Amino acid sequence: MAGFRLPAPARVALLAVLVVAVQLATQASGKGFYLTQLTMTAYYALAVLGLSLLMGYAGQISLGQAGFFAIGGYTAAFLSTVDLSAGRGGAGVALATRLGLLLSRPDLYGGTTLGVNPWVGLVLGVALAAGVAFAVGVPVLRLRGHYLAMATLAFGTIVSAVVVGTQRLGAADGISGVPPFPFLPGLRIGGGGADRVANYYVAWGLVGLAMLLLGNLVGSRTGRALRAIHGAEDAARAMGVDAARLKVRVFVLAAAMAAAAGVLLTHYVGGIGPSESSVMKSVRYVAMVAVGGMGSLWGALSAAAVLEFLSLRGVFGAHDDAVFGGILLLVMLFSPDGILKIPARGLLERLRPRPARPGEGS
Amino acid sequence: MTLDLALQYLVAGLTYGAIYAVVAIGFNIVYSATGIINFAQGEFVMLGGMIAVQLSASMPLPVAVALAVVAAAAVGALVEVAFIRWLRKPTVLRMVVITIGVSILLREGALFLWGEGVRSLPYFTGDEVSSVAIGGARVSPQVFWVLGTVAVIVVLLEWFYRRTLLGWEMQACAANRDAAALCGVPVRGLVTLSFALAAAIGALAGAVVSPITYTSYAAGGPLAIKGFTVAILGGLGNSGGAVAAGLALGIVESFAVSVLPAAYKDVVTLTLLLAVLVVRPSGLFASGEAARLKEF
Amino acid sequence: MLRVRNLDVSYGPVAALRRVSLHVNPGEIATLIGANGAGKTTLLRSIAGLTPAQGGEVLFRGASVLGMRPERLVAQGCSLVPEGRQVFATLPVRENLLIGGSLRVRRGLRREVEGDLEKIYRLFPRLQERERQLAGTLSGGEQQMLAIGRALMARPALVMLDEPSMGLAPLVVKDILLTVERIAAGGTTVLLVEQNARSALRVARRGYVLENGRVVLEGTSEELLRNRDVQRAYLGSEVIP
Amino acid sequence: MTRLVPVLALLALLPGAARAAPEPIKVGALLAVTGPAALLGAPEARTLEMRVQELNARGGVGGRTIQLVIKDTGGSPEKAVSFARQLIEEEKVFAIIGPSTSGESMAVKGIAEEGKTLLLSLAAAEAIVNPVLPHVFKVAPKDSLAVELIFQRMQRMGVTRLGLLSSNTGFGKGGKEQVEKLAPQYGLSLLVNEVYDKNATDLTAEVVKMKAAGVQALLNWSIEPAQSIVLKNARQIQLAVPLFQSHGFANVQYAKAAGSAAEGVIFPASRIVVADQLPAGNPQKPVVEAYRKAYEARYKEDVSTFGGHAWDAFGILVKAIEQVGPDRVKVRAAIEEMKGFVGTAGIFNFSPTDHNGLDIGAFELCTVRNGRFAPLGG
Repeated sequence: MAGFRLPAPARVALLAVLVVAVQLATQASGKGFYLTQLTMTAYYALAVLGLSLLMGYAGQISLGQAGFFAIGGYTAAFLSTVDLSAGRGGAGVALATRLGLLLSRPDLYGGTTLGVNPWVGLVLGVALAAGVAFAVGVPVLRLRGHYLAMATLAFGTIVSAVVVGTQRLGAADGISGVPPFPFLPGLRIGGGGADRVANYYVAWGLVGLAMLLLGNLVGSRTGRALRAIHGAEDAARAMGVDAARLKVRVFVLAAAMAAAAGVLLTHYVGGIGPSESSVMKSVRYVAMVAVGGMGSLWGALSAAAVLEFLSLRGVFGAHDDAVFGGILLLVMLFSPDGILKIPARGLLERLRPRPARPGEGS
Repeated sequence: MTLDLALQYLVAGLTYGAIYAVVAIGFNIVYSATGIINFAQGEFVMLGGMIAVQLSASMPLPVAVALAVVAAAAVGALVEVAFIRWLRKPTVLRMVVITIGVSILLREGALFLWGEGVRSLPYFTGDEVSSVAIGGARVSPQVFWVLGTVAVIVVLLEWFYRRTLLGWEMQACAANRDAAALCGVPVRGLVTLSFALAAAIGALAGAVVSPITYTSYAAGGPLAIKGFTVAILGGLGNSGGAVAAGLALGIVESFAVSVLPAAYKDVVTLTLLLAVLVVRPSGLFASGEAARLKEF
Repeated sequence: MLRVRNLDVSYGPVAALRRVSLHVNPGEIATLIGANGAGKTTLLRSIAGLTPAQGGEVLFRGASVLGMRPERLVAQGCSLVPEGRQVFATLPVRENLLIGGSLRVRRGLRREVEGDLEKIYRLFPRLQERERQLAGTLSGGEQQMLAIGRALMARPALVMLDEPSMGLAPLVVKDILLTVERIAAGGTTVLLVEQNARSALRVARRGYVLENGRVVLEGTSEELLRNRDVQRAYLGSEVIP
Repeated sequence: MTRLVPVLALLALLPGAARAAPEPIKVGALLAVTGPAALLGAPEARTLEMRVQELNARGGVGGRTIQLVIKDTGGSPEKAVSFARQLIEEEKVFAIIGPSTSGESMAVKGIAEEGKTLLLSLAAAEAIVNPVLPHVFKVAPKDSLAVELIFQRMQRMGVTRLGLLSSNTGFGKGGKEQVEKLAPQYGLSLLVNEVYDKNATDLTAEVVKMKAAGVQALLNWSIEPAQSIVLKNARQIQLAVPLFQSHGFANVQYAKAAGSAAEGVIFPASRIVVADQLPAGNPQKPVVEAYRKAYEARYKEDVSTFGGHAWDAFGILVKAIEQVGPDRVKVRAAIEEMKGFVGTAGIFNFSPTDHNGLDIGAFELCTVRNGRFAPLGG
């Protein structure tokens, strides 16, 4: 990674080529079904990218990323499965329908249901997650180290407990029967076989977009400020970086990305369950960031793409959690900068001048 | 609410509270010696229960419990030696992630060894239905075992940290490892010892509570979360605080059931944890003086 | 007592010490002066076993101790009072001191260690007054006394002091340096590392000047005090009448 | 699955099998082998592995062996969806057994229907087959049957004030919903209705609440160890009312765990758990005894109702294939018309409007006597 540093747009272009190549290859080999899991992978990758920004660049750990994913997903699932048919005659429902907030759709059994337009769910879900992230982030991000880890863990567990404890959210069963999302004219985000290729491109298109935006962000002044926070927060503060505000912003951005991913995946899969909010899910996101290398968006993307895809295909069987735990452990023990850094690491150490470490602080 | 009923809730709360407190104490020991929060502490509680159950099939109960404690201590020491010791100046983030990884592996290992089934030790005295009257309330004799174990652990630890050189050295290690080494403190040995000790206490707790709570490969995680909460509420590193916070939380949870839907019990607890973390990270019971000397 | 030969230390690609050599004779006070960042702390940490060296040799009482773990070196009789004092903030003063003697307690000399405690209290009566107070609540000067006292509890043959005057008021500094002389008078060899060159050279018999990781000058204190370069670089305005 | 590989390899070596070796019939299974619902999924997976091995050792069905593809969903719907698509489109399985939980079943039933692949769910929720989807069946008895059987008993005992506890799992939720719905019909008022965490370690406070409310009977609905804990806690505080459990209790390990506290508890169970005590004439007796013996010999653990569901699903599928051959359309129709299939959970009588096929006779009210399950009788 050190030697050939492509500019961000070129890398995104490369990603685009890869995405198209994979699609053509699956088509040519008659293995179009891979695209289902690849599409799901893309959405999880969005959540991982947000976390990568937070952990890798701002240096703040979060064990609650799945909580934000679930906030998005559950908002979408709840709103789009509420059946308002009974209120069809009412003035409120009529007005909302005219404004395009509600949508009529056929259900599995041949009837029709009147539900909230998924766009409303997307906007509300992301806004809710961002709002919660802001409210939680402002006080919590003042904490460091273990305390921050515990606080985010507590947050994630709260979301999980609320989801499981609330009948309206389906409690342990979750919400199923979430309709496809009419995303663009003629293009629905949903699991139907006919829309599979289109969905694949939408999902990876969003990933590409996120990479462009995040790439710009990382390269900008904000990005440098973030890295300064990661290095030494006090020093960054002394340099005039408003560390607190910046951290909260990144936290909110990461949450919003996870929530958007949650909304879209929920429509794609057709439902959501409490497993999406579990602490183990958050730990998996952390694992993928760690494997890709803290502070490497492309690393995080690659790790998420590979690991999540294999997991969704059931390659790890009953050892899914064990695999993630083991990977997490190995990477953190032997190569905390991510596995992409292993070969280059020793070399880098010698080439890159590093300031002498100050003695142990008291 | 009648007095008898209130007493009954109180006793129930003490039982939960004592269990939480023991888990929290395990966190505190490792934290006190190393400044690390060992996210795998809950798994030691699980291991203690599982190993004791396994052994009790072929030997008397006290021996099985004792051996389980020793075995868990060995696992604890092994974890430290294999995953912690040789890292040079690891960041907190790295430590958090490593201990989480260890916890997942221990859990999956237990699943592999013992399957998903649920196990427990027999009641130490009496059986499943026996109970002792306290006023108008009825209490299982095992509750006394739990409370007694907690009390003994707390007293011994307090003595250890306050009165013994080894205890001071362990605290010195936590405060500043290099400075401790410069005083001739055998830092590495102490860190390993702290992991072993924490694991041993967790395992003892796991064995003693197992007749009440049962145990399975997945029992560690939920206990760990309660344990964290209590450790933070009581002030990290403060075992007396952990007991106070544990009992308080247990009693609150128990009485909360009489008024609140039980489904949201954990939401209330965790929100409290979050609030305390934000407002008073030194915990509810930490002495102000000691708290100011720490960093959060 | 202590002999360092051609010591090389680097942090990653950056060399912090280059072929540093020095020695300390038994019973004397030697000093190492140099500007901030010259490598003084690195040298002491490296001797003490806290920072690994890439090359060279460290002999303590004739035996090679390079690469030895810090606690073992303490057992051999060489103690370092680290920069910035680094007392155990959350423990009381008395416990801090006893930890300093823990090695000997482990050898079964508990009674002797408790006797030493009295000696330290005679050296620093202030510490006795504050025996039960948490170390973190002491003033800077008191913490420095505690750090020195703690090191002495191990009954070292050589004690290395890293910038004991740092951040202290001039009066307190004077106090501390007086104590250093008393320690040496009691038969303990001292290696004093200071930025405050004038005071250091006043108490020491011999001195070394460290610049950018190299020893650039060595000599008796008088020689160094008279040296023009030293005057210009380290004694600064003090020398101008 | 991996354990099957050597067996299949052995089979291939047998001269007879090798000559006949037509392509095996692929059967997919979506089971929560690990994760929070492992108490359901793990025995289900073991049962399927055992049955497939037995069947293949006997030469398979209609001359073709069965190849089992188990996917561990960990109890999460998103994985169930991913795997369901994989099994249907990629593995092109003949049928899918599972998922283990209601939430997952609801998430994948549309996919099975769209892929015209038979789905034999092992979960309890009524909504899985009501309304009916042509390709979706379920073999676990409906929660409402268990609830009604319990309520009938309560009515005879003169109970009017009921306390309900349930765990925050899909199983607990399903029971709770049916209890809430059916209680008024049986003149029962729900004085206490609490949901506790599936990892609950002590439920004293909850049972104290029952005592305070003056309930005449306590009903607990869960599959976790909590159902043993609740019994102990109730006895310890001397809550002197009849204790009822759901069919989730029908696993001897829970009765053992509760020890003497389990004595006299009343719960509905499929006959599998009292196989040895059934009268000789009972049509289910040979079936459940055979399963029980085989399973316990092989895995050294007690059978549970849930493993039985997998036994039933597999049996129904195999029987249909035997009847009409390995043709998806015909097999689906055959199952829809299947009558009198004797399974572990009861005698199945399917119809185009009933894709569950079990009636209230599926359950037998049981109790614990001297540490063993026994039909309650009377």
